[in-house]
Amino acid sequence: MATLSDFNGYQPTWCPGCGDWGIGIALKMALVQLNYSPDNVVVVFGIGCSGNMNDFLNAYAIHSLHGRAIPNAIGVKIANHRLKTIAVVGDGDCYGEGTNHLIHAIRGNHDITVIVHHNSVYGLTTGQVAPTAPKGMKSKSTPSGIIDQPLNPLTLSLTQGATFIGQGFAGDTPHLIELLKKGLQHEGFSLINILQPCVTFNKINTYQYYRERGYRLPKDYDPSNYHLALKKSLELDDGKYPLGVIYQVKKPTFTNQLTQLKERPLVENEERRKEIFFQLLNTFK
Amino acid sequence: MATLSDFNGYQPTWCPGCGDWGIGIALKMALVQLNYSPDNVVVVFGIGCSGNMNDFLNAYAIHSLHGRAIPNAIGVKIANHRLKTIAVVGDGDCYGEGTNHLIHAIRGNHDITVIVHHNSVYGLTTGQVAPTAPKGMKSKSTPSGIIDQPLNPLTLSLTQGATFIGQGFAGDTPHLIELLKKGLQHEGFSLINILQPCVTFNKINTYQYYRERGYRLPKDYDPSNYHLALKKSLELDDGKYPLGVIYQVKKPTFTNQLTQLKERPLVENEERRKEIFFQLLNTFK
Amino acid sequence: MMTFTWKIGGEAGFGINAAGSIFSKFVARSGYYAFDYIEYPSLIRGGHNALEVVIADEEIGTLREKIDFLVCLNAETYQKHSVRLHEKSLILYDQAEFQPNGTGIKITLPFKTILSDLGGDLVMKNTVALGASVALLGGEIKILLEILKEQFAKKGERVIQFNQKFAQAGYEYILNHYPTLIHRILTYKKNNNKVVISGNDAFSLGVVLADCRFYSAYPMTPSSSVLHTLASWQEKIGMVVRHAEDEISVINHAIGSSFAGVRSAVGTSGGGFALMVESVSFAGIAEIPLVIFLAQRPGPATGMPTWTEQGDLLFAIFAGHGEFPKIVLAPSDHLEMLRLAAEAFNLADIYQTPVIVLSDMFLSESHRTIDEEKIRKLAHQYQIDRGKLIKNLERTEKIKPFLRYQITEDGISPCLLPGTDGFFYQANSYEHLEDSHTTEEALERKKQVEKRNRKIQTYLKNHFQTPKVYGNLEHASMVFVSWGSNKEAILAAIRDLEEKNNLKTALIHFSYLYPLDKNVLLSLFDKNKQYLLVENNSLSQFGNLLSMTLGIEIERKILRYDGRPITSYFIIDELKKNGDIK
Amino acid sequence: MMTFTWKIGGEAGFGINAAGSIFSKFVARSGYYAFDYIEYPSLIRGGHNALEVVIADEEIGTLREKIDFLVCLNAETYQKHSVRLHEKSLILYDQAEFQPNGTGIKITLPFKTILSDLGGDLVMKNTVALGASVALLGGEIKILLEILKEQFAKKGERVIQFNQKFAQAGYEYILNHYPTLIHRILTYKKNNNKVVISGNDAFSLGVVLADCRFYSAYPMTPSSSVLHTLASWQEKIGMVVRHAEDEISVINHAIGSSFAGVRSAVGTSGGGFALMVESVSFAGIAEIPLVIFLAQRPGPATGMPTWTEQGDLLFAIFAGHGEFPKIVLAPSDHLEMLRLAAEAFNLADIYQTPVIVLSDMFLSESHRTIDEEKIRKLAHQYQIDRGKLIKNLERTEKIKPFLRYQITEDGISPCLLPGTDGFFYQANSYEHLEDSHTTEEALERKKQVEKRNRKIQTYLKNHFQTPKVYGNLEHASMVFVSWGSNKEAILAAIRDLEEKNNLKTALIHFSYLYPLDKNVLLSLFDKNKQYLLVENNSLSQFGNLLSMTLGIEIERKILRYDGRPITSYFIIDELKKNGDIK
Ligand SMILES: Cc1ncc(C[n+]2csc(CCOP(=O)(O)OP(=O)(O)O)c2C)c(N)n1
Ligand SMILES: Cc1ncc(C[n+]2csc(CCOP(=O)(O)OP(=O)(O)O)c2C)c(N)n1
Ligand code: SF4
Ligand code: SF4
Ligand SMILES: [Mg+2]
Ligand SMILES: [Mg+2]
Repeated sequence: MATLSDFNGYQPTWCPGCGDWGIGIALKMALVQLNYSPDNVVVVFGIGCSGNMNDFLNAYAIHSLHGRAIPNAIGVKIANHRLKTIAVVGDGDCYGEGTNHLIHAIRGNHDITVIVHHNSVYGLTTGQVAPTAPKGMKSKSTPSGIIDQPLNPLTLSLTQGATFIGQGFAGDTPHLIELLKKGLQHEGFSLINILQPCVTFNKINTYQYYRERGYRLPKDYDPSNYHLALKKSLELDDGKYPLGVIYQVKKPTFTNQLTQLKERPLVENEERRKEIFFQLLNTFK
Repeated sequence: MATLSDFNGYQPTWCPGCGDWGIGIALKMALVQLNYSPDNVVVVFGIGCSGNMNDFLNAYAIHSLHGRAIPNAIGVKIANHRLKTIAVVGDGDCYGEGTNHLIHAIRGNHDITVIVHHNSVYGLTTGQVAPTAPKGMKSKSTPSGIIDQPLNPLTLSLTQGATFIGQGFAGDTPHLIELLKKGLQHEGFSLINILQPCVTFNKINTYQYYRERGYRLPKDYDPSNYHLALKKSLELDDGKYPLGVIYQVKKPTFTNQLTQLKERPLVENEERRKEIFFQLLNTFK
Repeated sequence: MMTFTWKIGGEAGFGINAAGSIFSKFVARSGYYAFDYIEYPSLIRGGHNALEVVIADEEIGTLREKIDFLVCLNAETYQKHSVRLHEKSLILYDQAEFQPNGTGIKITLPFKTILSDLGGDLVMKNTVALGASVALLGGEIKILLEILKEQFAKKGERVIQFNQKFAQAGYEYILNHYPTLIHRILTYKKNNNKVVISGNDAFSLGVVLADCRFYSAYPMTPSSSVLHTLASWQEKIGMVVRHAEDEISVINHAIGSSFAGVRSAVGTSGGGFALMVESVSFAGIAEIPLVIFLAQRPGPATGMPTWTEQGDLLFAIFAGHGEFPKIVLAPSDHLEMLRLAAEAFNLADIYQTPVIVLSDMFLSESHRTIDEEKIRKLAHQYQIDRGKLIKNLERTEKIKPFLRYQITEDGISPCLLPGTDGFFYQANSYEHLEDSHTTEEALERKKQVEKRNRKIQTYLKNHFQTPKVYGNLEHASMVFVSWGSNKEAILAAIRDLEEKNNLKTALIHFSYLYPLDKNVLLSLFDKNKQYLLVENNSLSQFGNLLSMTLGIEIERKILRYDGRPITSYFIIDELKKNGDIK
Repeated sequence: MMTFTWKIGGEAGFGINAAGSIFSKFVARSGYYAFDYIEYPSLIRGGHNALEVVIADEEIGTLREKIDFLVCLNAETYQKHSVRLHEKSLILYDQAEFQPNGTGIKITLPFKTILSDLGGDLVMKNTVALGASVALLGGEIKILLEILKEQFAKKGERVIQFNQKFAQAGYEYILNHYPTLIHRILTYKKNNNKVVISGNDAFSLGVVLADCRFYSAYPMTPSSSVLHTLASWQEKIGMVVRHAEDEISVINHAIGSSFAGVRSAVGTSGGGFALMVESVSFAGIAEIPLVIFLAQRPGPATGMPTWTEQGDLLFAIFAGHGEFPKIVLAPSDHLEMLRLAAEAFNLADIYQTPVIVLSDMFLSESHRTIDEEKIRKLAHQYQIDRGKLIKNLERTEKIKPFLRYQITEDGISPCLLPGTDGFFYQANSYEHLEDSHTTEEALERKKQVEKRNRKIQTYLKNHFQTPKVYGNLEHASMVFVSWGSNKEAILAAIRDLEEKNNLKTALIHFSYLYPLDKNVLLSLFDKNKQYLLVENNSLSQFGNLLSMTLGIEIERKILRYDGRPITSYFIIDELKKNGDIK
């Protein structure tokens, strides 16, 4: 049984008050409470302030390239589907550079949990707008305000078939821990979009902003109701932020549909190599 | 006034009976009927059987890389927003290699028309599955049937803010010509998803298949009704294919929101270069 | 050596490729050796497809100048290829379609009528032509019928018989109408075990031999058939084959699965490889083993998808930002493709870095008959070497970081299998300390750069293979220098030059292209010989690599960059043009 | 030449960068020259930031070994940089935080108490330190207050006065407590017009001078400030600046706008450039003008984002699959960056191909004081040359194809502005005929390859610039050979070696890196001299390029690859280690 300190790497270098602190702690707590330990979980980090968690959380890990954490995570899962596999990414990372990989990972229902730091800016490159930035938001790369309207990650993932969509708030860690645990326990693709105030560069989407507009989904909310989930996801477009498991449905995971992996993980497949080689060679006669 | 023959390039090399023939003719007819001619329209072609229209349709054109037609088209429009700019792409091209560019082009409401040959296969590379292939479809790269479920281009573009979404059928060219004209006349981003049977490699989505499941939207259909459009778009997931303008709403185009382009296209901007240069140099004193 | 070139041409979509591979198999099962090469446009229908099969009584891996038997399924085939006919060449055609006007023995066969009589459609012309060819070359029809049975096995008995019927019809038509023209080219010889494989098949077999269990790719000519072949084998051999959404996803799938301990490879062509290079650099600093199959085609950009060129060499060698070691191999023929494909996985594991296996359309899509024994021997010799991969390690009570990037003398650090109890570490795309945490410290950075670079010396010492020398360097007046798939064409030119022009030449042929060991190679080039660079590109990229590494410049160059492969007769024409020979 | 190094250090997020640029401006407006360089971690908060400003009475572009005045906003600054202090160095610190234990003149200033007394928070320490520095160096406080006014103009009067108050407080504290330590370093001299610009600012000004009207980029250190600067100017200068969703979209935006006739550029670093290389090949075959600003940082992969290296040279030179011409420039200093940025747009238009302008973090983010007159002269000389771009052409009655890829003697075809009445053509990523339709024909392919390759000879004949030679090649016992941003450090080493070690050395410095003209360059290297390669990378990539092109190998190398820039004192240490000098 691992402890919190087992998971603690370097002291975080995030700005004081940044939402990343809350996400970092919540993820470690969730992992401890689910009996994971640094040696039986693989975390793939993107590049950004979010991705800098690579040095603060101990695990078998990949500190990937900007936007590429998801395909790395899929590759890990296919090679060893016994390992819990998580991607920790930024919104520029996952909804900008790597939007392609998010959508096609959803199509395959790959059994990975994607945790997105939704702060509407590129924090680490000093604050340019991210694809989730509200239209008109000013930043160093958009001094007159961004012309593009924001991408909606919830409707994007729901309509393309994600089997678990959750939204959390970095300022409400107890709720976030429970949400992360549900996502981590979900078999199949799980997206957890975490509203994360960037206190240094995003003066619009502050803790205050989210406290005024975020609300926990009611106890009786049925996350398996697609049309209700669609309604909830569309609220993001009007600046309303439902918190909790927005949608969840059970579908076979990618690796569960691979007959090759029935008995054991790919990495443990026993070798009948030469025998198979000569059989295949015969087909060229 | 250009004629059809002005637009005719090489004799097409598409397989006899391929839906591309219908799309090629319909596009030329639509351009002629809207008084365009090869010298005042820019068409950017992707790579695929679809993209091979580059040699069959005369226009100022770019035969782009696989998946990159949309950003090329945006660049053309920003440089000279007086030129009608069209992207002719395949579903592997636009919903696979280039999904990123589609989504972020939608966010900017760039005034380009994207015409997608939706044939659920990679035709030109001899028939592998495309991202729109129905789950379980067998192909050379998925002999036991594709595990991934198909992407839904209609809900994808609607939920991310496309201001014009139309769906046509290559087997119904009269209807397709009218649909293309509406898309071409739309100011802002227009997506026209054309159901295009690939007679050589796709034995599921045949003309017959689409005739049985496609239906023209009723005369009184209101394309400005978002929730109705969402309902219609979701029908794709159940193998029902509404034909016509599914959604249309008026929003300022990207180039219309650029004050720099108020008076004239970027390519015609008069040069106060040296004068401006010295003004800017002063700011470094 | 006896050689006989049979060539079949027609419109794309008329089964030229299928006919070619059936004929190649027929030649092998009749006890002979064959080499076949197809030229086809980037179209699904229309355009001209032509496939030639060189029959020989010894192993052959190159094309010959003359066509001995031209099968014309349309007039265009005759127009395009009659220039290579000689007076004794056989020309099979249908006079209802056109009348050949040049040299050669005209053999008209009423394809259309035969087909309509027996209720077959035009696309069956190739099967009739196969039957006729077997007859004209004195082959055994039952071998052809047997192959057709296997070919259409999946399509059921009715389709099998339907095809056999047309083969039989072609065969009998010749026996009845041209008994005097029967040649004794393919009279059955006891068939010692031979296989017919393409370069792509050889790579696929190498993947299996090396126990690679993850292959990801995005379709791109001429690499696609590896994806198709491995996809069809995956369940049987217990590997996973993944057609991902784009090439960046493809290589990052493989980086993830390789990190998790599974031997992994990706396949693509130049344009797809270009999308992968940021991640090649990632595998370089994170020190993750990766095999990349790069099947070249003429660029730049989309270029000429179905033709051949060696135009991506320097791009592949210097691919990826920043400095990190990589290994680039270029197999010279089908057998070496199989050997080096399997070897590449050992090198990738040993050096924990990307290994690029270069092919091109000519090697990838040509088929060669190889004695099965040679492949069995190679397979038995091959031993898997996973380098410093550790699968279990004694843990301490408290979980602790594993020194994934430990500074070592040979530059290679032990690598613990992720998931091993009691440890953790990260594969880091940032510069890092030995324990894999991120660093920006000057000394730590310097240590890691020097450690990664030491892998190059270790490779040159332990695994670099010097080029093979063919012919006698001392006596040769001219020495060809080349790499990859040009070898067989040059060896054929060497034989022809000796026989017809009494000119002694030799060949220095490279398959291990990068990094190169300067000291070992200099001695090869210090002879005051006339060296002649042969490359299938326009900028003599390997010549530039040699001058970069050895500081020597080879002035004389034979370069081809029109999308067609280097052949012995192309080389000989160039020597004639330059006055080296009459 | 008088030089005085002022260095300020503290935690990231405490305005070290802002203080540095204010101080640099102060030096320029006081009538002196400055060169500043910042070292900071890839963090927003925490970690150590340190910026040094070298003050001189002549133009200066390099760092000096000793620190004359160290401003410590925290104890870590003293620990990290005290090694470069000498006995007369001034050390400004707050004894409430730490007590410096080494050599130098300690000047304690109660930052904390001053700030709390006047109601300022800790992040204002840098403004107090600026005031104190102005006092200690005998500068005019009103110049500093004026700069602060402009700096916070957008933030309103209250913030301006707030900052001025703390500058004044620091200034007065020194006058009251350390009247005897006032130095006469920055006494006001009549300020002839000077500007303070970074390498990135110089590139941005070059973009404006060349009338480039489209710039697209994706944020990536150290290229991002060009995106920010041009974005802030776009409305004023009538250009469009586009932050696109990824680097592949960035370069394809620019290809589209350049095709439509607008001069276009993209900016990135090594990792982003790696994502662009498939499209670089596309611009190569479609012959579309494109300027690519590549600001290098230590790789591989994410590497060390905020440090400096010259590690992407060969990757950039051979970037892109297949063979096509490209031009690679590497400005040697801030003024040449402005000149070559503008020149790059002419070269891109003339040769209708990609032109890569190489920078690195050192050149991109350092600021240099330059006489405004030099820049005005350069701007007046610059003429826009759009090569063979045709804006109007007489049409015939019927619309007809324009021969976009016409075979020409110099390899460059006329290019009609798309939208021109009466014509059409396509920019084609496939191989193509002269009328731009796709082709797979052998002869047409050969003609187009040779046409594209002829551009290289035309460039070498008309626009290639030979390297600049500094010092006297004949008399020099040692000749440095280098490229890009190392120039000023080497020139400073040459001066020091002559003054202190009486050693005559010279420098051959390249800014036009690729392609290189062998014939012109060979004469430079045939002197039996001791040549010494100086590069900010570990594999001497330019050395390899020289041996590839000229077949000469430079044995002696001074290489730095720890993320820090080449400096004169690094070079001199290496010569000492090697026994060249005592
Ligand atoms: C290919 C590439 N392009 C650009 C960058 C530079 N870069 C580093 S972090 C970052 C954005 C970070 O934003 P986000 O993903 O939202 O993470 P955050 O910092 O906001 O947590 C960028 C663009 C990179 N590392 N790689
Ligand atoms: C980067 C890259 N990867 C792969 C290819 C090979 N390729 C050519 S066409 C094609 C797919 C075509 O499918 P689609 O876009 O659906 O067009 P269709 O042929 O079906 O009309 C592919 C993968 C390429 N040209 N470039
Ligand atoms: S810049 Fe923003 S996202 Fe990054 S650490 Fe600081 S507050 Fe957090
Ligand atoms: S392969 Fe399919 S999509 Fe391509 S031309 Fe033939 S029928 Fe049309
Ligand atoms: Mg972010
Ligand atoms: Mg398709």
